[in-house]
Amino acid sequence: MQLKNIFTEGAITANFIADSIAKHATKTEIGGHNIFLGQVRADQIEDKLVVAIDYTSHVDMALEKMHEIREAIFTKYPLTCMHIHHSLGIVKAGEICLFVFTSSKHRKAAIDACTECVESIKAELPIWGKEIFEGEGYQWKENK
Amino acid sequence: MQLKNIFTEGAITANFIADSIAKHATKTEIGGHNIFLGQVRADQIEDKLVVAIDYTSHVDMALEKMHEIREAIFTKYPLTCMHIHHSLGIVKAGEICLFVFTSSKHRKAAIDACTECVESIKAELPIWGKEIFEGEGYQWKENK
Amino acid sequence: MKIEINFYGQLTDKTGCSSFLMDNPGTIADFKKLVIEQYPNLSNAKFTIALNNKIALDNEVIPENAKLALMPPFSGG
Amino acid sequence: MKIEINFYGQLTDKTGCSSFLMDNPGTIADFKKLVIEQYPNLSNAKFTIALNNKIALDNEVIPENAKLALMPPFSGG
Repeated sequence: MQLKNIFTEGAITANFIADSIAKHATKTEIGGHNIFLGQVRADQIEDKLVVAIDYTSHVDMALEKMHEIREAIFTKYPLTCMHIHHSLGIVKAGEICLFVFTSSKHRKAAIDACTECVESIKAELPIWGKEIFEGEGYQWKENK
Repeated sequence: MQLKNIFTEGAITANFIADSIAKHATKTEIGGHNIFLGQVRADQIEDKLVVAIDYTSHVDMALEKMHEIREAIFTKYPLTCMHIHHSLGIVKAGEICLFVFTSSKHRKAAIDACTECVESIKAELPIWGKEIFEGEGYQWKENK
Repeated sequence: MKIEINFYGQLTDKTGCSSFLMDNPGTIADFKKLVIEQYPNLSNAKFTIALNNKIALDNEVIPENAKLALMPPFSGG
Repeated sequence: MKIEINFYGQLTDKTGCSSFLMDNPGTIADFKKLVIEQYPNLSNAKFTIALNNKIALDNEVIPENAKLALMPPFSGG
Protein backbone atom coordinates (compact mmCIF):
# COMPACT_ATOMS: atom_id res chain seq x y z
CA MET A 1 0.00 0.00 0.00
CA GLN A 2 1.21 3.49 -0.88
CA LEU A 3 0.89 5.70 2.19
CA LYS A 4 -0.09 9.32 1.67
CA ASN A 5 2.86 11.66 2.25
CA ILE A 6 2.28 14.45 4.76
CA PHE A 7 5.78 15.95 4.80
CA THR A 8 6.90 19.14 3.10
CA GLU A 9 10.49 20.38 3.11
CA GLY A 10 10.55 23.75 4.90
CA ALA A 11 7.62 26.05 5.68
CA ILE A 12 4.07 25.64 4.37
CA THR A 13 3.22 28.78 2.39
CA ALA A 14 0.02 30.84 2.41
CA ASN A 15 -0.24 30.25 -1.35
CA PHE A 16 -0.16 26.50 -0.86
CA ILE A 17 -3.01 26.85 1.65
CA ALA A 18 -4.97 29.08 -0.75
CA ASP A 19 -4.58 26.53 -3.57
CA SER A 20 -5.77 23.80 -1.25
CA ILE A 21 -8.87 25.83 -0.30
CA ALA A 22 -9.62 26.77 -3.93
CA LYS A 23 -9.53 23.11 -5.00
CA HIS A 24 -12.62 22.48 -2.87
CA ALA A 25 -14.84 24.86 -4.85
CA THR A 26 -15.95 21.96 -7.05
CA LYS A 27 -17.00 19.90 -4.03
CA THR A 28 -20.38 21.55 -3.65
CA GLU A 29 -21.59 19.08 -1.02
CA ILE A 30 -19.25 20.78 1.49
CA GLY A 31 -20.80 23.32 3.87
CA GLY A 32 -17.93 23.90 6.29
CA HIS A 33 -14.15 23.73 6.36
CA ASN A 34 -11.98 23.88 9.44
CA ILE A 35 -8.28 24.65 9.23
CA PHE A 36 -5.65 24.52 11.94
CA LEU A 37 -2.27 26.12 11.30
CA GLY A 38 0.73 25.69 13.57
CA GLN A 39 3.11 28.66 13.42
CA VAL A 40 6.66 28.74 14.82
CA ARG A 41 6.86 31.10 17.80
CA ALA A 42 9.84 33.35 18.51
CA ASP A 43 9.89 32.24 22.15
CA GLN A 44 12.27 33.94 24.56
CA ILE A 45 13.97 31.24 26.67
CA GLU A 46 15.99 32.91 29.39
CA ASP A 47 18.24 35.21 27.31
CA LYS A 48 17.87 33.24 24.05
CA LEU A 49 15.44 33.89 21.22
CA VAL A 50 14.06 31.05 19.10
CA VAL A 51 14.54 31.97 15.43
CA ALA A 52 13.53 28.67 13.82
CA ILE A 53 12.59 25.06 14.46
CA ASP A 54 14.39 22.23 12.68
CA TYR A 55 11.97 19.29 12.34
CA THR A 56 13.00 15.66 11.94
CA SER A 57 10.85 12.55 11.91
CA HIS A 58 10.90 8.78 11.88
CA VAL A 59 9.17 9.20 8.53
CA ASP A 60 8.03 5.65 7.70
CA MET A 61 6.53 5.20 11.12
CA ALA A 62 4.93 8.66 11.06
CA LEU A 63 3.21 7.93 7.75
CA GLU A 64 1.91 4.57 8.99
CA LYS A 65 0.63 6.17 12.19
CA MET A 66 -0.92 9.06 10.27
CA HIS A 67 -2.73 6.55 8.08
CA GLU A 68 -4.20 4.90 11.20
CA ILE A 69 -5.24 8.25 12.66
CA ARG A 70 -6.86 9.25 9.36
CA GLU A 71 -8.81 5.99 9.11
CA ALA A 72 -10.03 6.32 12.70
CA ILE A 73 -11.18 9.91 12.15
CA PHE A 74 -12.97 9.09 8.89
CA THR A 75 -14.77 6.28 10.71
CA LYS A 76 -15.81 8.56 13.54
CA TYR A 77 -16.87 11.69 11.63
CA PRO A 78 -18.86 12.18 8.38
CA LEU A 79 -16.09 14.05 6.55
CA THR A 80 -15.89 14.91 2.88
CA CYS A 81 -12.11 15.24 3.03
CA MET A 82 -9.09 15.75 5.26
CA HIS A 83 -5.63 17.00 4.31
CA ILE A 84 -2.56 17.06 6.55
CA HIS A 85 0.80 18.70 5.91
CA HIS A 86 3.75 18.91 8.31
CA SER A 87 7.13 20.52 7.70
CA LEU A 88 10.51 18.83 7.88
CA GLY A 89 13.76 20.77 8.17
CA ILE A 90 14.03 24.44 9.01
CA VAL A 91 10.90 26.56 9.58
CA LYS A 92 11.57 30.14 10.67
CA ALA A 93 9.66 31.98 13.39
CA GLY A 94 6.41 33.32 11.92
CA GLU A 95 6.23 30.56 9.30
CA ILE A 96 3.67 27.73 9.17
CA CYS A 97 4.83 24.20 10.11
CA LEU A 98 1.49 22.34 10.36
CA PHE A 99 -1.64 22.55 8.20
CA VAL A 100 -4.68 20.39 9.02
CA PHE A 101 -7.72 20.88 6.79
CA THR A 102 -11.08 19.10 7.24
CA SER A 103 -14.32 19.54 5.30
CA SER A 104 -17.83 18.24 5.82
CA LYS A 105 -21.45 18.88 4.92
CA HIS A 106 -22.25 20.40 8.32
CA ARG A 107 -19.72 22.34 10.35
CA LYS A 108 -19.57 20.27 13.54
CA ALA A 109 -17.86 17.24 11.98
CA ALA A 110 -15.19 19.38 10.30
CA ILE A 111 -14.45 21.31 13.49
CA ASP A 112 -14.34 18.29 15.82
CA ALA A 113 -12.33 16.13 13.39
CA CYS A 114 -9.78 18.88 12.84
CA THR A 115 -9.20 19.41 16.55
CA GLU A 116 -8.94 15.68 17.22
CA CYS A 117 -6.51 15.28 14.33
CA VAL A 118 -4.26 18.07 15.63
CA GLU A 119 -4.17 16.51 19.10
CA SER A 120 -3.32 13.08 17.63
CA ILE A 121 -0.56 14.52 15.44
CA LYS A 122 1.07 16.20 18.43
CA ALA A 123 0.75 13.17 20.70
CA GLU A 124 1.30 10.24 18.36
CA LEU A 125 3.47 11.14 15.38
CA PRO A 126 7.21 10.54 15.79
CA ILE A 127 8.33 14.07 14.92
CA TRP A 128 10.84 16.18 16.83
CA GLY A 129 11.45 19.90 16.81
CA LYS A 130 14.83 21.42 17.60
CA GLU A 131 14.42 25.06 18.61
CA ILE A 132 17.30 27.00 17.08
CA PHE A 133 18.45 30.05 19.03
CA GLU A 134 19.59 33.33 17.57
CA GLY A 135 23.41 33.39 17.36
CA GLU A 136 24.10 29.82 18.43
CA GLY A 137 22.71 26.97 20.46
CA TYR A 138 19.41 25.11 20.48
CA GLN A 139 17.07 23.16 22.69
CA TRP A 140 14.68 20.33 21.94
CA LYS A 141 11.04 21.36 21.84
CA GLU A 142 8.59 19.76 24.28
CA ASN A 143 4.88 19.44 23.55
CA LYS A 144 2.50 20.35 26.34
CA MET B 1 -17.12 54.74 17.78
CA GLN B 2 -16.23 53.30 14.38
CA LEU B 3 -17.39 49.67 14.26
CA LYS B 4 -15.22 47.21 12.35
CA ASN B 5 -16.84 46.16 9.08
CA ILE B 6 -17.22 42.41 8.57
CA PHE B 7 -19.13 42.48 5.27
CA THR B 8 -17.73 41.76 1.83
CA GLU B 9 -19.75 42.05 -1.39
CA GLY B 10 -19.93 38.58 -2.96
CA ALA B 11 -17.73 35.55 -2.22
CA ILE B 12 -14.61 35.53 -0.06
CA THR B 13 -11.72 34.40 -2.26
CA ALA B 14 -8.92 31.95 -1.46
CA ASN B 15 -6.43 34.72 -2.26
CA PHE B 16 -8.01 37.00 0.31
CA ILE B 17 -7.65 34.22 2.88
CA ALA B 18 -4.02 33.63 1.87
CA ASP B 19 -3.22 37.35 2.26
CA SER B 20 -4.83 37.33 5.68
CA ILE B 21 -2.73 34.32 6.76
CA ALA B 22 0.48 35.80 5.33
CA LYS B 23 -0.01 39.06 7.28
CA HIS B 24 0.43 37.11 10.52
CA ALA B 25 4.01 36.04 9.75
CA THR B 26 5.31 39.12 11.57
CA LYS B 27 3.32 38.25 14.70
CA THR B 28 5.86 35.78 16.03
CA GLU B 29 4.13 35.39 19.39
CA ILE B 30 1.43 33.32 17.62
CA GLY B 31 1.71 29.53 17.87
CA GLY B 32 -1.65 28.46 16.45
CA HIS B 33 -4.29 29.73 14.06
CA ASN B 34 -7.77 28.32 13.62
CA ILE B 35 -9.87 29.10 10.58
CA PHE B 36 -13.48 28.27 9.88
CA LEU B 37 -14.83 28.67 6.35
CA GLY B 38 -18.49 28.45 5.45
CA GLN B 39 -19.06 27.27 1.87
CA VAL B 40 -22.35 27.44 -0.03
CA ARG B 41 -23.72 23.94 -0.63
CA ALA B 42 -25.49 22.89 -3.82
CA ASP B 43 -28.31 21.30 -1.81
CA GLN B 44 -30.97 19.33 -3.65
CA ILE B 45 -34.37 20.37 -2.27
CA GLU B 46 -37.02 18.06 -3.73
CA ASP B 47 -36.41 18.57 -7.48
CA LYS B 48 -34.63 21.92 -7.13
CA LEU B 49 -30.89 22.54 -6.95
CA VAL B 50 -29.44 25.44 -4.93
CA VAL B 51 -27.02 27.34 -7.18
CA ALA B 52 -26.33 30.35 -4.94
CA ILE B 53 -27.27 32.10 -1.73
CA ASP B 54 -28.19 35.79 -1.73
CA TYR B 55 -27.27 37.27 1.67
CA THR B 56 -28.85 40.35 3.20
CA SER B 57 -28.39 41.83 6.67
CA HIS B 58 -29.59 44.46 9.07
CA VAL B 59 -26.06 45.80 8.75
CA ASP B 60 -25.86 48.41 11.53
CA MET B 61 -27.28 46.01 14.06
CA ALA B 62 -25.07 43.16 12.84
CA LEU B 63 -21.92 45.26 13.28
CA GLU B 64 -22.96 46.35 16.77
CA LYS B 65 -23.73 42.77 17.75
CA MET B 66 -20.48 41.52 16.22
CA HIS B 67 -18.61 44.10 18.26
CA GLU B 68 -20.22 42.74 21.45
CA ILE B 69 -19.42 39.14 20.48
CA ARG B 70 -15.82 40.09 19.71
CA GLU B 71 -15.37 41.87 23.05
CA ALA B 72 -16.82 38.92 24.95
CA ILE B 73 -14.55 36.43 23.18
CA PHE B 74 -11.43 38.56 23.72
CA THR B 75 -12.32 38.75 27.42
CA LYS B 76 -12.79 34.98 27.65
CA TYR B 77 -9.80 33.74 25.61
CA PRO B 78 -6.15 34.87 25.46
CA LEU B 79 -6.20 35.66 21.72
CA THR B 80 -3.61 37.51 19.70
CA CYS B 81 -6.15 38.40 17.03
CA MET B 82 -9.50 37.56 15.49
CA HIS B 83 -10.81 38.42 12.02
CA ILE B 84 -14.34 37.89 10.72
CA HIS B 85 -15.67 38.26 7.18
CA HIS B 86 -19.18 37.51 5.95
CA SER B 87 -20.52 37.88 2.43
CA LEU B 88 -23.46 40.02 1.34
CA GLY B 89 -25.22 39.53 -2.00
CA ILE B 90 -24.78 36.54 -4.26
CA VAL B 91 -22.39 33.70 -3.34
CA LYS B 92 -22.43 30.74 -5.72
CA ALA B 93 -22.38 27.09 -4.66
CA GLY B 94 -18.77 26.10 -3.90
CA GLU B 95 -17.78 29.63 -2.93
CA ILE B 96 -16.88 30.85 0.57
CA CYS B 97 -19.41 33.04 2.44
CA LEU B 98 -17.92 33.09 5.97
CA PHE B 99 -14.30 33.35 7.15
CA VAL B 100 -13.50 33.33 10.87
CA PHE B 101 -9.80 33.46 11.78
CA THR B 102 -8.43 33.33 15.33
CA SER B 103 -4.82 33.25 16.52
CA SER B 104 -3.21 32.69 19.90
CA LYS B 105 0.03 31.70 21.59
CA HIS B 106 -1.22 28.17 22.35
CA ARG B 107 -3.65 26.32 20.12
CA LYS B 108 -6.53 25.72 22.53
CA ALA B 109 -7.61 29.36 22.80
CA ALA B 110 -7.60 29.83 19.01
CA ILE B 111 -9.63 26.66 18.42
CA ASP B 112 -12.21 27.27 21.15
CA ALA B 113 -12.62 30.96 20.34
CA CYS B 114 -13.11 30.25 16.64
CA THR B 115 -15.80 27.66 17.25
CA GLU B 116 -17.60 29.88 19.75
CA CYS B 117 -17.44 32.81 17.36
CA VAL B 118 -18.94 30.76 14.49
CA GLU B 119 -21.83 29.62 16.71
CA SER B 120 -22.49 33.19 17.84
CA ILE B 121 -22.43 34.51 14.28
CA LYS B 122 -24.99 31.94 13.17
CA ALA B 123 -27.26 32.44 16.18
CA GLU B 124 -27.00 36.16 16.88
CA LEU B 125 -26.19 38.17 13.76
CA PRO B 126 -29.18 39.52 11.79
CA ILE B 127 -28.21 38.01 8.44
CA TRP B 128 -30.51 36.13 6.07
CA GLY B 129 -29.72 33.78 3.22
CA LYS B 130 -32.03 33.29 0.28
CA GLU B 131 -31.28 30.00 -1.45
CA ILE B 132 -31.57 30.58 -5.19
CA PHE B 133 -32.67 27.57 -7.24
CA GLU B 134 -31.43 26.65 -10.67
CA GLY B 135 -33.82 27.95 -13.33
CA GLU B 136 -36.15 29.93 -11.09
CA GLY B 137 -37.48 30.13 -7.56
CA TYR B 138 -35.87 30.35 -4.15
CA GLN B 139 -36.39 29.48 -0.51
CA TRP B 140 -35.20 31.18 2.67
CA LYS B 141 -32.35 29.37 4.40
CA GLU B 142 -32.84 28.09 7.94
CA ASN B 143 -29.94 27.61 10.37
CA LYS B 144 -29.94 24.42 12.38
CA MET C 1 -42.31 62.40 14.81
CA LYS C 2 -42.74 59.35 12.66
CA ILE C 3 -40.86 56.19 13.44
CA GLU C 4 -39.14 54.09 10.77
CA ILE C 5 -39.94 50.38 10.31
CA ASN C 6 -37.85 47.92 8.29
CA PHE C 7 -38.70 44.35 7.32
CA TYR C 8 -36.00 41.78 6.67
CA GLY C 9 -35.57 38.38 5.01
CA GLN C 10 -38.70 36.38 4.26
CA LEU C 11 -40.88 39.01 6.02
CA THR C 12 -40.50 41.21 2.95
CA ASP C 13 -42.17 38.40 0.96
CA LYS C 14 -45.08 38.45 3.40
CA THR C 15 -45.49 42.23 3.48
CA GLY C 16 -44.42 43.12 -0.06
CA CYS C 17 -42.68 46.04 1.57
CA SER C 18 -39.21 46.62 3.01
CA SER C 19 -39.65 49.92 4.84
CA PHE C 20 -42.36 52.37 5.93
CA LEU C 21 -43.04 55.23 8.37
CA MET C 22 -45.74 55.34 11.04
CA ASP C 23 -46.82 57.45 14.02
CA ASN C 24 -45.26 56.32 17.27
CA PRO C 25 -47.76 53.78 18.67
CA GLY C 26 -46.39 53.82 22.27
CA THR C 27 -44.94 50.48 23.31
CA ILE C 28 -43.52 47.55 21.39
CA ALA C 29 -46.68 45.56 22.19
CA ASP C 30 -48.84 48.36 20.72
CA PHE C 31 -46.62 48.45 17.66
CA LYS C 32 -46.85 44.68 17.18
CA LYS C 33 -50.67 44.84 17.20
CA LEU C 34 -50.72 47.67 14.65
CA VAL C 35 -48.21 46.16 12.29
CA ILE C 36 -50.08 42.85 12.20
CA GLU C 37 -53.33 44.76 11.52
CA GLN C 38 -51.61 46.49 8.62
CA TYR C 39 -49.90 43.30 7.33
CA PRO C 40 -52.15 40.35 8.28
CA ASN C 41 -49.67 37.88 6.71
CA LEU C 42 -47.37 38.59 9.65
CA SER C 43 -49.80 37.03 12.13
CA ASN C 44 -48.40 33.55 11.53
CA ALA C 45 -44.78 34.65 10.96
CA LYS C 46 -41.94 34.12 13.40
CA PHE C 47 -40.09 37.35 14.10
CA THR C 48 -38.28 39.38 16.72
CA ILE C 49 -38.31 43.15 16.89
CA ALA C 50 -35.23 45.30 17.20
CA LEU C 51 -35.54 48.81 18.61
CA ASN C 52 -32.57 50.97 17.61
CA ASN C 53 -30.50 47.85 16.89
CA LYS C 54 -31.28 46.04 20.15
CA ILE C 55 -33.76 43.21 20.59
CA ALA C 56 -36.84 44.81 22.20
CA LEU C 57 -39.25 43.51 24.85
CA ASP C 58 -43.03 43.96 24.61
CA ASN C 59 -43.27 46.47 27.44
CA GLU C 60 -40.57 48.82 26.13
CA VAL C 61 -41.69 52.35 25.28
CA ILE C 62 -40.68 53.46 21.79
CA PRO C 63 -38.71 56.73 21.95
CA GLU C 64 -38.83 59.56 19.41
CA ASN C 65 -36.99 58.97 16.12
CA ALA C 66 -36.87 55.25 16.80
CA LYS C 67 -35.96 52.73 14.17
CA LEU C 68 -37.74 49.41 14.42
CA ALA C 69 -36.78 46.24 12.60
CA LEU C 70 -38.91 43.11 12.14
CA MET C 71 -36.54 40.21 11.76
CA PRO C 72 -37.26 36.55 10.97
CA PRO C 73 -34.94 33.84 12.40
CA PHE C 74 -31.32 34.50 11.41
CA SER C 75 -29.63 32.36 8.80
CA GLY C 76 -26.15 33.78 8.31
CA GLY C 77 -23.00 31.76 7.74
CA MET D 1 21.42 -11.31 10.71
CA LYS D 2 22.12 -7.94 12.26
CA ILE D 3 19.31 -5.70 13.34
CA GLU D 4 19.28 -1.96 12.62
CA ILE D 5 18.93 0.61 15.39
CA ASN D 6 18.08 4.29 14.86
CA PHE D 7 18.15 7.10 17.41
CA TYR D 8 15.94 10.15 17.05
CA GLY D 9 15.68 13.70 18.37
CA GLN D 10 17.64 14.57 21.50
CA LEU D 11 18.76 10.95 21.89
CA THR D 12 21.26 11.56 19.08
CA ASP D 13 22.83 14.24 21.30
CA LYS D 14 23.17 11.69 24.11
CA THR D 15 24.60 8.90 21.94
CA GLY D 16 26.54 10.93 19.38
CA CYS D 17 25.19 8.41 16.88
CA SER D 18 22.09 8.19 14.71
CA SER D 19 22.23 4.60 13.51
CA PHE D 20 24.10 1.35 14.13
CA LEU D 21 23.85 -2.41 13.60
CA MET D 22 23.93 -5.10 16.31
CA ASP D 23 23.35 -8.83 16.71
CA ASN D 24 19.78 -9.69 17.58
CA PRO D 25 19.70 -9.65 21.39
CA GLY D 26 16.40 -11.58 21.75
CA THR D 27 13.65 -9.50 23.35
CA ILE D 28 13.04 -5.79 23.60
CA ALA D 29 13.99 -5.96 27.30
CA ASP D 30 17.32 -7.61 26.40
CA PHE D 31 17.91 -4.97 23.76
CA LYS D 32 17.18 -2.15 26.18
CA LYS D 33 19.78 -3.48 28.63
CA LEU D 34 22.41 -3.78 25.92
CA VAL D 35 21.83 -0.39 24.35
CA ILE D 36 22.09 1.33 27.75
CA GLU D 37 25.33 -0.54 28.42
CA GLN D 38 26.68 0.69 25.11
CA TYR D 39 25.35 4.27 25.58
CA PRO D 40 25.28 4.94 29.34
CA ASN D 41 23.87 8.46 28.75
CA LEU D 42 20.59 6.80 27.79
CA SER D 43 20.07 5.46 31.31
CA ASN D 44 18.40 8.69 32.45
CA ALA D 45 16.72 9.47 29.10
CA LYS D 46 13.00 9.13 28.42
CA PHE D 47 12.33 7.05 25.34
CA THR D 48 10.01 4.54 23.74
CA ILE D 49 11.13 1.80 21.38
CA ALA D 50 9.52 1.11 18.03
CA LEU D 51 9.94 -2.31 16.45
CA ASN D 52 9.29 -2.19 12.70
CA ASN D 53 7.39 1.08 13.10
CA LYS D 54 5.15 -0.04 15.96
CA ILE D 55 5.61 0.82 19.64
CA ALA D 56 7.12 -2.32 21.24
CA LEU D 57 6.56 -3.92 24.64
CA ASP D 58 9.42 -5.27 26.80
CA ASN D 59 8.50 -8.91 26.34
CA GLU D 60 8.30 -8.84 22.52
CA VAL D 61 10.75 -11.05 20.67
CA ILE D 62 12.76 -9.23 18.02
CA PRO D 63 12.37 -10.93 14.62
CA GLU D 64 15.06 -11.27 11.94
CA ASN D 65 15.81 -8.12 9.90
CA ALA D 66 14.10 -5.99 12.51
CA LYS D 67 14.43 -2.24 12.59
CA LEU D 68 14.39 -0.70 16.04
CA ALA D 69 13.95 2.97 16.80
CA LEU D 70 14.69 4.73 20.09
CA MET D 71 12.41 7.74 20.26
CA PRO D 72 12.26 10.56 22.84
CA PRO D 73 8.87 12.22 23.56
CA PHE D 74 7.31 13.56 20.35
CA SER D 75 7.23 17.30 19.67
CA GLY D 76 5.69 17.74 16.26
CA GLY D 77 3.30 20.49 15.25
